[in-house]
Amino acid sequence: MSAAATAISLSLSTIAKTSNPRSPEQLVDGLLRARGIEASSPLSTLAMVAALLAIAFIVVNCAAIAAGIFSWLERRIAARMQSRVGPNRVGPAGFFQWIADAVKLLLKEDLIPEGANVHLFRAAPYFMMVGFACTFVALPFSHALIAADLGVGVFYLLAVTAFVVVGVLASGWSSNSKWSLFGSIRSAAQIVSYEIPAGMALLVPVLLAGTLSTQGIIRAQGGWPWQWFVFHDPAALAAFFIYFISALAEGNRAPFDLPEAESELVAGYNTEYSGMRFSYFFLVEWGNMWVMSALATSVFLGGWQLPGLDAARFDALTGGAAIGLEIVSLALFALKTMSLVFVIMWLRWTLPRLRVDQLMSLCWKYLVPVSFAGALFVAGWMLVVRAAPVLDLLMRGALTALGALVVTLFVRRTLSNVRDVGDRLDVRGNW
Amino acid sequence: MSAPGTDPSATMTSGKEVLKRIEYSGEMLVNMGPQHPSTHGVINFLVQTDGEEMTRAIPEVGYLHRSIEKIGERCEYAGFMPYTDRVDYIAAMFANQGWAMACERLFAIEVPKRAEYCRVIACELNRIASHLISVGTMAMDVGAVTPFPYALREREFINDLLEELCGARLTYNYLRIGGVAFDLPDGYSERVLRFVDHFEKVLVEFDRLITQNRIFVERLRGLGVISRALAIDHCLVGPNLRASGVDWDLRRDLPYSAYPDFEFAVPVGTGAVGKTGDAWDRFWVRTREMQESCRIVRQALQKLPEGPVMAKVPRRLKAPEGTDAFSRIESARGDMQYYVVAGPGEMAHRLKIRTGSFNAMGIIEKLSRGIMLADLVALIASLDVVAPEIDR
Amino acid sequence: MSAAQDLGSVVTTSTSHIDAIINLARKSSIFYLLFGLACCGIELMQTGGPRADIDRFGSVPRATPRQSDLMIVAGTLTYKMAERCRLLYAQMAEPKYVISMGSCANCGGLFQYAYSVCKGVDKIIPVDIYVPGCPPRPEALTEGLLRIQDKIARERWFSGRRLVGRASAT
Amino acid sequence: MSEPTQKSLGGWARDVSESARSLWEGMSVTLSYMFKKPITTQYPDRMPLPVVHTLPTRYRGFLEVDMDTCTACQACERACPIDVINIDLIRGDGVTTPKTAMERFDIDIGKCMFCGLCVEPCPTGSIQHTREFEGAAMAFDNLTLRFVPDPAKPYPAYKPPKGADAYPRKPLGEIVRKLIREWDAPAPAFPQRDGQTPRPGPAEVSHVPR
Repeated sequence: MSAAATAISLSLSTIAKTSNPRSPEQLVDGLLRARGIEASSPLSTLAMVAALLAIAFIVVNCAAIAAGIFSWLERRIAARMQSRVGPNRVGPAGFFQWIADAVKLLLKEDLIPEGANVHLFRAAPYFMMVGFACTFVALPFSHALIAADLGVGVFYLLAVTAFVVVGVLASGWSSNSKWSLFGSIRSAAQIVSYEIPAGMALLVPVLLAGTLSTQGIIRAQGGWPWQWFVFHDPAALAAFFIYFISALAEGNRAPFDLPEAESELVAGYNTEYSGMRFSYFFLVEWGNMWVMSALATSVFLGGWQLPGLDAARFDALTGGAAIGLEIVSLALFALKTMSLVFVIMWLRWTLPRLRVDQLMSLCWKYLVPVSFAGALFVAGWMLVVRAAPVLDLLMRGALTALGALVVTLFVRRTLSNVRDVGDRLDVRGNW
Repeated sequence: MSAPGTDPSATMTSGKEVLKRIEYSGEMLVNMGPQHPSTHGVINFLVQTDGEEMTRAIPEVGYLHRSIEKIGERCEYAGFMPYTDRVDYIAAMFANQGWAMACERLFAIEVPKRAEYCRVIACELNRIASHLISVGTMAMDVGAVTPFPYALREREFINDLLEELCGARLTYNYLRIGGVAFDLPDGYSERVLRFVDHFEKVLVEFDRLITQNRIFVERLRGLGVISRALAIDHCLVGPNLRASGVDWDLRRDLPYSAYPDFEFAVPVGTGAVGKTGDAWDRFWVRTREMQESCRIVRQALQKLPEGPVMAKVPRRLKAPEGTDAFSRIESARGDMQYYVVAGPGEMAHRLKIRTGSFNAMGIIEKLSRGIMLADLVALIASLDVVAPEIDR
Repeated sequence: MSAAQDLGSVVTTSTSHIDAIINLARKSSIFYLLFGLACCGIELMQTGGPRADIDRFGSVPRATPRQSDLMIVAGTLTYKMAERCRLLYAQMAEPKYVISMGSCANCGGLFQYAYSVCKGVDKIIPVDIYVPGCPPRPEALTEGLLRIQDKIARERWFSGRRLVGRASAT
Repeated sequence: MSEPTQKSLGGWARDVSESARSLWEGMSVTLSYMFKKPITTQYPDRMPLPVVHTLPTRYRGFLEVDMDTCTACQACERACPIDVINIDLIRGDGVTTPKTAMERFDIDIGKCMFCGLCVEPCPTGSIQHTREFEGAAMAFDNLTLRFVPDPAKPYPAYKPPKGADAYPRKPLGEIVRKLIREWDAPAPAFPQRDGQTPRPGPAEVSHVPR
């Protein structure tokens, strides 16, 4: 996230001057024009390439750092949920634990087992890294902060996410270990199957917004919860859960962590990896949490939309107000995404793992039919809403109220849990 | 088992032979263990698989053979007590008790009533600790990580209590031939009661977290079904036997120590979610047994008699050569039997320990046919095998 | 004091600072191999459990030797297992450390007269720290881990001088 | 393997609702622990009291011998099933030299199984379990506690007074703590090159309060 902050400060100065850059190209273009350099000159091409490289650097580092911080966060959260303390020795509350881990893993010996396919073994982590870093290109962070607002954003994201499976397969096969092979084959079956419900679930917001661009989908929503797509209609609500479950499965997170099931396959596809290459796998695993949560936030939870501020009015703002609200929208987006990341971690430390056949039956018998029915329902509902707009308002209101009710009941249940075993609420003790 | 010859795969037992056959069948042989996160100690499984589906898993034991029985023949009767701790380190108190009872029968020593009550309290606390490890690791093998730390946390409280009682956390060496080493310390019963009250609430929470969890139930129901007849054929004991619907508990049916004084139920598997004798039943029976243990501990603390905790025991224990004694107790892993033949001098001529895990290990090969690889770890965990109890 | 010597001391100091930072990172992230053999294995679990929580020092269990830095040999090592133990040690990536936990691993302990038990892990693989106890309390094992941390903190990466080992006091 | 079953729509819906219910229950349990105090005792430094003081009195830690009350009866040596205790006696003539003296009293704590069998036969309570347990060492030989530091200066055996039932004893744990600290001496500085003055090694990193 700190890299994201760097990115903001880089662009802030220019945002203030140029009006509404919608993409980095426009930003660079505007800068060059301001200095009187024509777009056709070789200098302009060079500047553009340099700018893209800089953006790529920022994106990759941002992804890596986010993944690192998540590794610390996950360990702390897991520890608290297990009534432990978790890493707390390196830095304040153990915050620099992830740096320590990274430095140590860099210094470890890089083992390549005998009989492994050396080139594939070496390349596999990079495959995963590429598939993972590419997703950051089309992920929005705030109103203006997006590396490239692609016209086919959602489609692109689905496509490059599946690239990870190439790395998993390559690592599992090249390791010359049966456990790795098991893990990689499981992963391939899982990711390929869950692409279908994930894609169908994402079709719902795409239908509602009428665009594939992630920024476009966010703009079609509003700041208030009832303006989000998740509360648009029951099918959209179901689509949100289906997407979330499918994303868990695609990111190999529990309860779908079969490819690296520690109790069954020793460490799954990365059994034979050590040192730096192993750290890549974990980087991808934790970074993927951000990717899936950010995508879910964008398309279902209103993204960076500020309550009470129309997207069009946001565009029109300039100067200090624009910068300030930009930061607020970034924070809001990060907050929503982080809560989803927390839910992912929380699920992991709660649920048992599914078996392979159950995983498949969940996908094909439950998620796929529901997601198809949902897409159809939404198409019909849109026609109904067009005829009677008041129904839309009623539905949104009812679903939002339902959501609020569920959350309240859940909090009450949790509080009674705390009381049940004779303990009291204490978040400050024993850090 | 089919007759030899009809099914060639039914007769092969050695790993070498399996390897030879796999060469031609195109199946895969996976070595699971001895260092594997879910083999519960050092056990090796030769897993013959066809992708995710297994053909069979052949256990190979002996990685923790420490020749305890042989040591027992080179050791004085009282000096063997610490070794029994290591026969079953998760439930060491039971192993102690079996040995103490065998020797008491050999030398015809009457144990004071208070000592028997102390034994019962210590044993039942230990049964809870042992079952906690069992259910915790089972949840972990199925993929739920959090129940295991919860189980370890409760175990820590029990460890504290037992440490206060006998001075060690795991290898208690608390029982002596003719009684127990120490009386209960001051204020002990209040602390135990406080723990038991707390633990019963935790058990309810544990049920909500894992026992009734949908994924957990789906993973375990109908897995590794041991029918009543099969369980008896394979000499299964303890919770594994009771989960198959056989109502047999030595504490009630062949009462020993102070158990006739207490009232408790014997939980029996009913097939609540699947078939009787499946893995979930075995899990469930263990959680219920923890509850019953809590009840027994409560009653024992209530009825605790006064008196000495150690009988008059001769300084040199010696029995006529050739006399033998036999003891049976209901350990956390079921029927544990000690058979001892007195030798010349102060040592046993022969010592035999019969433990439950060895037989449970024997049934794995049969149950593992046609299940999936992920189910194998759940199956092993549900049988609650402990490596030193198999190998001794 | 010549300029060359000055430069030398500057280089030494700065490299030792880098060493200190690197060692801080390395010692705060010791992944240990899940290698519970016998009774001590239970205490090893308890050490990772909520009460002792060795994760505070950044130590998490890994199931595969490739990714672990520390092998805690917890329990009786039989001859049948010794072969596997050596294999696992060979599979670990450098730098690697070994804790011998408990009497059985130290020297065979109470099973030293048994025909099937290896009389000490140090007969098979080099051991860095011996933790006494049968089994050691989780706190005792934690202390062993802290000793490993001490040892790592004294190692040199750049200065070219490595700690040979603590001289025996006897 | 469960064979594929045909599910009615009701069964299908029940599956979904059951899953939702177990999610609800399980997740509320784990979340409730998020907001409770962890039971961890932060062992070496961040706890109110050293662990040694929180252990029960019966705790069987390292063995300790108070040589001032040891009668050299060797009962503990005989009681030990695994020869952890080694006592070497020399017998004097009783006139110029004491009658019996011990020139060696070693307890191999790295081998000990902490069973307490040696404590029981001791006539004077000289050998006792302390509550000390921290003794990780880098060399196995260091794990031997030598209660007679110098074999050249043998320890005379204690003669208990007639009819006594209590014997003086040093505070439990004092001797063994001293011995452990001895084997725990700081590591030697890094090997120095010739002609250089020894540089002090890096500050002793020890988290263990002793």
